[in-house]
Amino acid sequence: MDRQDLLSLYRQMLLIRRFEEKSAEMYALAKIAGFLHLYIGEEAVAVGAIAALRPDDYVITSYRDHGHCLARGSDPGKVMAELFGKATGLCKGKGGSMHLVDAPRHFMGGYAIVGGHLPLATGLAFAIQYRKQDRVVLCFFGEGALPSGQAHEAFNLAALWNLPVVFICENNRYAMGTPSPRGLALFAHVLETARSYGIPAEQVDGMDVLAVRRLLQDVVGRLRVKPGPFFVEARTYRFMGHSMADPAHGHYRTKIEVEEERKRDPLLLLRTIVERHDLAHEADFKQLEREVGEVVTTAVRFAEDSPYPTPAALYEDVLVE
Amino acid sequence: MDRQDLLSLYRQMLLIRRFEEKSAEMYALAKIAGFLHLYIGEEAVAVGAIAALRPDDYVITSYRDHGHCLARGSDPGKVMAELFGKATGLCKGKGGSMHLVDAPRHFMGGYAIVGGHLPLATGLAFAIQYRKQDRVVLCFFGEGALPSGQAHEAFNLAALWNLPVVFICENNRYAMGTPSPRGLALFAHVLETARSYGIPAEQVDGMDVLAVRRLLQDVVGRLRVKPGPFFVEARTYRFMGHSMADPAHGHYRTKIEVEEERKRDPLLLLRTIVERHDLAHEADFKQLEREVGEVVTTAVRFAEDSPYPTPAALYEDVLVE
Amino acid sequence: MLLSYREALNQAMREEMRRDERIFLIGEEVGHYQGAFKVSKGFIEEFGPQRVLDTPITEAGFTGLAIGAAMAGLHPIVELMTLNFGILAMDQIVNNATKIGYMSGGQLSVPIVIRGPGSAAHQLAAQHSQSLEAWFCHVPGLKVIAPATPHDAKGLLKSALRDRNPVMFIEAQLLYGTKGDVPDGDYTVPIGQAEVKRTGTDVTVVAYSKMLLLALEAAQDLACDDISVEVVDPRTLKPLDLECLVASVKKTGRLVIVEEGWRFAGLGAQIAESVYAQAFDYLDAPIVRITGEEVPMPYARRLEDAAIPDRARIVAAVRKLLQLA
Amino acid sequence: MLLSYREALNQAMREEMRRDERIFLIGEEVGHYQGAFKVSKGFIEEFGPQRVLDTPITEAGFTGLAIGAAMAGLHPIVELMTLNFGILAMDQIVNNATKIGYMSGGQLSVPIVIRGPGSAAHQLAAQHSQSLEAWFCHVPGLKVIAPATPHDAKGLLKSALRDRNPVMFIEAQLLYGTKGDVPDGDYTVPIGQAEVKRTGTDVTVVAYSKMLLLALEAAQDLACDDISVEVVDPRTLKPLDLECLVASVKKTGRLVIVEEGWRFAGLGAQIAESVYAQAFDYLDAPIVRITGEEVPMPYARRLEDAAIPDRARIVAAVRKLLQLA
Ligand SMILES: Cc1ncc(C[n+]2csc(CCOP(=O)(O)OP(=O)(O)O)c2C)c(N)n1
Ligand SMILES: Cc1ncc(C[n+]2csc(CCOP(=O)(O)OP(=O)(O)O)c2C)c(N)n1
Ligand SMILES: [Mg+2]
Ligand SMILES: [Mg+2]
Repeated sequence: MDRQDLLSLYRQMLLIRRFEEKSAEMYALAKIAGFLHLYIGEEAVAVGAIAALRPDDYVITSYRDHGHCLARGSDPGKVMAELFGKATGLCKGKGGSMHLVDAPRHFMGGYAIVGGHLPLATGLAFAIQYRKQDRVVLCFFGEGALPSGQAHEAFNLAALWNLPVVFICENNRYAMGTPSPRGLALFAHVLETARSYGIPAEQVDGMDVLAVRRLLQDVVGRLRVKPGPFFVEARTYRFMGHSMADPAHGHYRTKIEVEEERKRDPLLLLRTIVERHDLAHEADFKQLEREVGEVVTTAVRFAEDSPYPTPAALYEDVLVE
Repeated sequence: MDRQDLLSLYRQMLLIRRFEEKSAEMYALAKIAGFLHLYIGEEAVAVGAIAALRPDDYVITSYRDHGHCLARGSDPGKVMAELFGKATGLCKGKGGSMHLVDAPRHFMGGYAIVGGHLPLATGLAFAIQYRKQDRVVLCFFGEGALPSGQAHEAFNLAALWNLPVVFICENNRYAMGTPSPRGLALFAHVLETARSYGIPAEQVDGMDVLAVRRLLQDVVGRLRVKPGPFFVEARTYRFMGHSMADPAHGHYRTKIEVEEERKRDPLLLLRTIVERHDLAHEADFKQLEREVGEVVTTAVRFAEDSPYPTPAALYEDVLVE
Repeated sequence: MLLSYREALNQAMREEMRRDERIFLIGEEVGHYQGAFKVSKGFIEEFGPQRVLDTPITEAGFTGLAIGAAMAGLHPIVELMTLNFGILAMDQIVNNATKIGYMSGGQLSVPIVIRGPGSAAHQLAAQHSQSLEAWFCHVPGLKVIAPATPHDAKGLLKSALRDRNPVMFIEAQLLYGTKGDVPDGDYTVPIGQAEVKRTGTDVTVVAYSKMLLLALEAAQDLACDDISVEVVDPRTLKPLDLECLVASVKKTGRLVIVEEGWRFAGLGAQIAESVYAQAFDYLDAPIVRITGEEVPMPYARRLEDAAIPDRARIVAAVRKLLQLA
Repeated sequence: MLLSYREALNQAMREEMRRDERIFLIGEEVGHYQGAFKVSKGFIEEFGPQRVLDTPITEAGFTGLAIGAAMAGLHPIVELMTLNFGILAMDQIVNNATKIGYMSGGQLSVPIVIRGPGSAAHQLAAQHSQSLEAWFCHVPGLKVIAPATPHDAKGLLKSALRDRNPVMFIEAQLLYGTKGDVPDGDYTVPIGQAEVKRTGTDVTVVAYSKMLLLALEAAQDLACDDISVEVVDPRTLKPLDLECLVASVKKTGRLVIVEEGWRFAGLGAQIAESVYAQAFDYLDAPIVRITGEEVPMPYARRLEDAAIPDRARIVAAVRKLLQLA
């Protein structure tokens, strides 16, 4: 147990948490619009998994993508500016919350068609194989994408061609207002989906950032040597509504359930471990809060102060010369 | 072992065989055009499975549909006329070989988009459930459809909602020129696909019409009482090319392999059983050949003598009034 | 009665489901969640889970299921959460729903209504902001409806639910909250009938769905300058009531077509071509099209606004067409 | 050199794959089977299974895979066995291939060529006989090419393979066997450039892909009656070389557009509308469109023939337009 290491993980999760809380505020102030899907509650999945990567590995995910993007190291200011629709945003304000991309970090984007990015992930992995590299792809998606045809076509191709892609199913038990038993025939046996393609699969506690990282380090290490797909079911929970349009708990789950799950807040869990091992204390966490708070404030200020895209930007990037 | 019963099954398979041999001839004479996919070698699957049905059950299949249509009792003359593109064809000459439909027999059609009819099958089953009937749906498709997204979406829906549909995978080991190991990640464990949805699944020797019927009688009987999906993998083999455009064995398989498989010709297997039990002999089979030959000749004559659709037919049936 | 567009749709479906047991509603979040945009509010309570089906995220699967059910004699309403997701069900819609009747020589039919919001809402970005009516209209065997008012929404949805053919019914997120007079009780608006929403003499503006509201506002603005605009809403995009459109153009001699979708091969091109073919000698000037810009929809508000036709662009185009600019 | 259209495509791909390691070919039966229509004959032997990939029947999956590979810097050629199956990959094509560049603010690009035969062959019936170019052309961010001759097929495919944008490359089963002169060695035909395939003065006929051959035959027939037809092949459907088309129409004053696809909201409507807008005052008569009939394609030969434009219909239309009928 390394103090620096644990605090760094904690800090990343905290950054996502505070960043998103702030973006919810900014949404309420109409600085941000469109669909805004918060990752709050699920931070340990992105942070734990991405911690296992090298910079040249690829990451791709769904519309609930702020967490992955920040965990990958993107500049919070540019991310916030993107949410604000500013010219200085990661994607010049054209992508917005659901379509963050940070190509230099090999963060290949958030995608808003459920299931639609899984084939893309196999393509990134194919490119790795084509070039005989030892990189890997992490592909995140919700359990709501599991029954989608595109997901299955991707699983089969990845298995058939031994493509180095880790499919990480963020099973937060709800797809919008649909609890998984209403969407997935075998909701309790998600791993069987992958196994029916011969893809090795494991479940992990998605609230435990260390467990997630441990599993991914192990998996990624193995895939670099012997490429092929892997499937991870990360059991997690979203503390907020599906998007800002959806109340925090909704009719499809109870307040009590949400409160119960909040007891397993990934930040709390890690902090407990750190404190149990006497590696850091109240004051250290206060300090982290201050630092992260500063980062978020700076990000908002950057976003606020940035210019909107010029009208000409509308026609740019449709085609490459 | 009932003589009449066995001979009736044999006769049905023989009808399909001779009908298709004749249609291949007619294709060579350019009486039939477009894509013509022969079912020769696989007769035991359709005949055995459909023998387990009541007249009010539904059948739906892919473009390789002559066998199923004839096994369902459609008039061979009307089927041949359809292949000829005549106005007296089952579908007035508009559907052709790949799109036979015989609504009064609840033969709901042949479909040419691989995987595309599996959702339709769940819909027929849904209608049964909606009306609280005890019918079932048989849905036939090739193993080439297994990786397709639409198939998976259908499996999940059928399992989730307990729809009374039997998915019958006609595993002839090739999808066009693609041997299944090149298309299916777990080609040797096709049943796992279904099981990953919690759909009970069994394999059957698709060359043995009695085994197919036995299984289907059992399954269909159970589904009438306790509705839900079932999956059957019928191991079979096509003796001809993928379609008339494809040579009988092709580069993707050897002549020797085809000859080897022909030893398990479903007609031969049933005949052997009948003769072993001393239920019929050379003369009886000759008699059957004559009868079936007559039926096919009559069908061709009917098709030949029938008129082509009138020009007005082009615009009919696009919309219902 | 003053109803919102959303309520009008809700009433249409509710009344038809009461009259016709064969009708059921299927889609993502249509039941327990009351519809992603609350169009089916109260349905699961009234009709139960057998007739109001929440589906997994499998547009091809459940649209195909509904088509199969229609082949067996039921009359499904498929709600696509947004029509963007209809892209995933195009094979089912085009290859099955619209063709089964024909391929079977009329033995089968597919009475089905596929409905949901098309076009952009606010800042939903490229994958969630498309107007695909040109695609749907291109396919034979499909009727395509895009009502702009609560009155038309209710009347046309009822007609669609009594039609025996596949119908694409295009709504709009930004219309759901708009209000309008809706007669009490049962009435229908016939499929295939345009309506002159405002009479005028100087120029005809054809617009549908959301764009109709803009066209009417623009006509209002122009009226202040004594420009008399006739606004025609086709309401049904296919079959198109060309007679009504052409009659208007013959009167005014000038036509502006407004559509939110992309310009190239957009529906407006077809409307224009048809009008040219039938009223060539009556046209005093080339037809003007106002369309969405040919870009994937950007997220940033200002860019999005610039990508979509607005009232000012319609006003300017009319003035220019009348050479008053 | 006299080559078939099929051979021309084969050469184009082969030469480009030799020059550019990033190019690979993926699709159903493209490798061991040598292509369903033998366009990739000899490829797996020359380039090996790493660059020539036989896929399972999962159009969305492998098209998406190719798009992902393009995002990572490769340059895939996706062969769709027929473009009908492209319907299953529309989400990948529209929502990913054409939008990723834009949504990422230009960080990513998707150099990919998606090719295969469109339109009807002989009696393949409704699900296998469609001309969907109007759909593809409607989508921003996609270039759409439909060459009619072996020369153009090779030159344009090479251009497509050097382009950094997604390109839909539309072939035709009935063209694969047709022959024509193809220069030896390397050459390209620029994307976005129409060509006057036959000069004339009385009427312009615009036609592409298979329809071009019919138009040229019809022009030949008409020449016997001293009717001088100018035949223009846009070759690239998007971006459309409107300048070339308009120049021809300004010369002849009359335009006939031939397309095999369905009439309503077909590409011809857009071509017509554009020409009307730019050459209104030069047109001596309304533009005439010859299109496929608005029906799912029937199987029966006579019905199919009646559903597709033919030489006689073009001849008749031209004569009627010139009021010689
Ligand atoms: C193909 C498609 N259908 C429907 C939607 C609308 N939609 C957006 S998110 C969502 C739920 C997804 O749930 P899940 O995959 O579990 O991810 P989570 O939101 O829980 O992270 C739905 C139905 C969509 N974006 N794409
Ligand atoms: C979606 C789609 N892609 C490709 C094709 C072309 N195609 C027709 S049949 C076939 C092979 C199907 O094999 P299988 O499902 O095993 O059935 P079989 O022909 O062996 O009976 C292919 C690739 C198609 N019809 N539909
Ligand atoms: Mg979820
Ligand atoms: Mg097969």
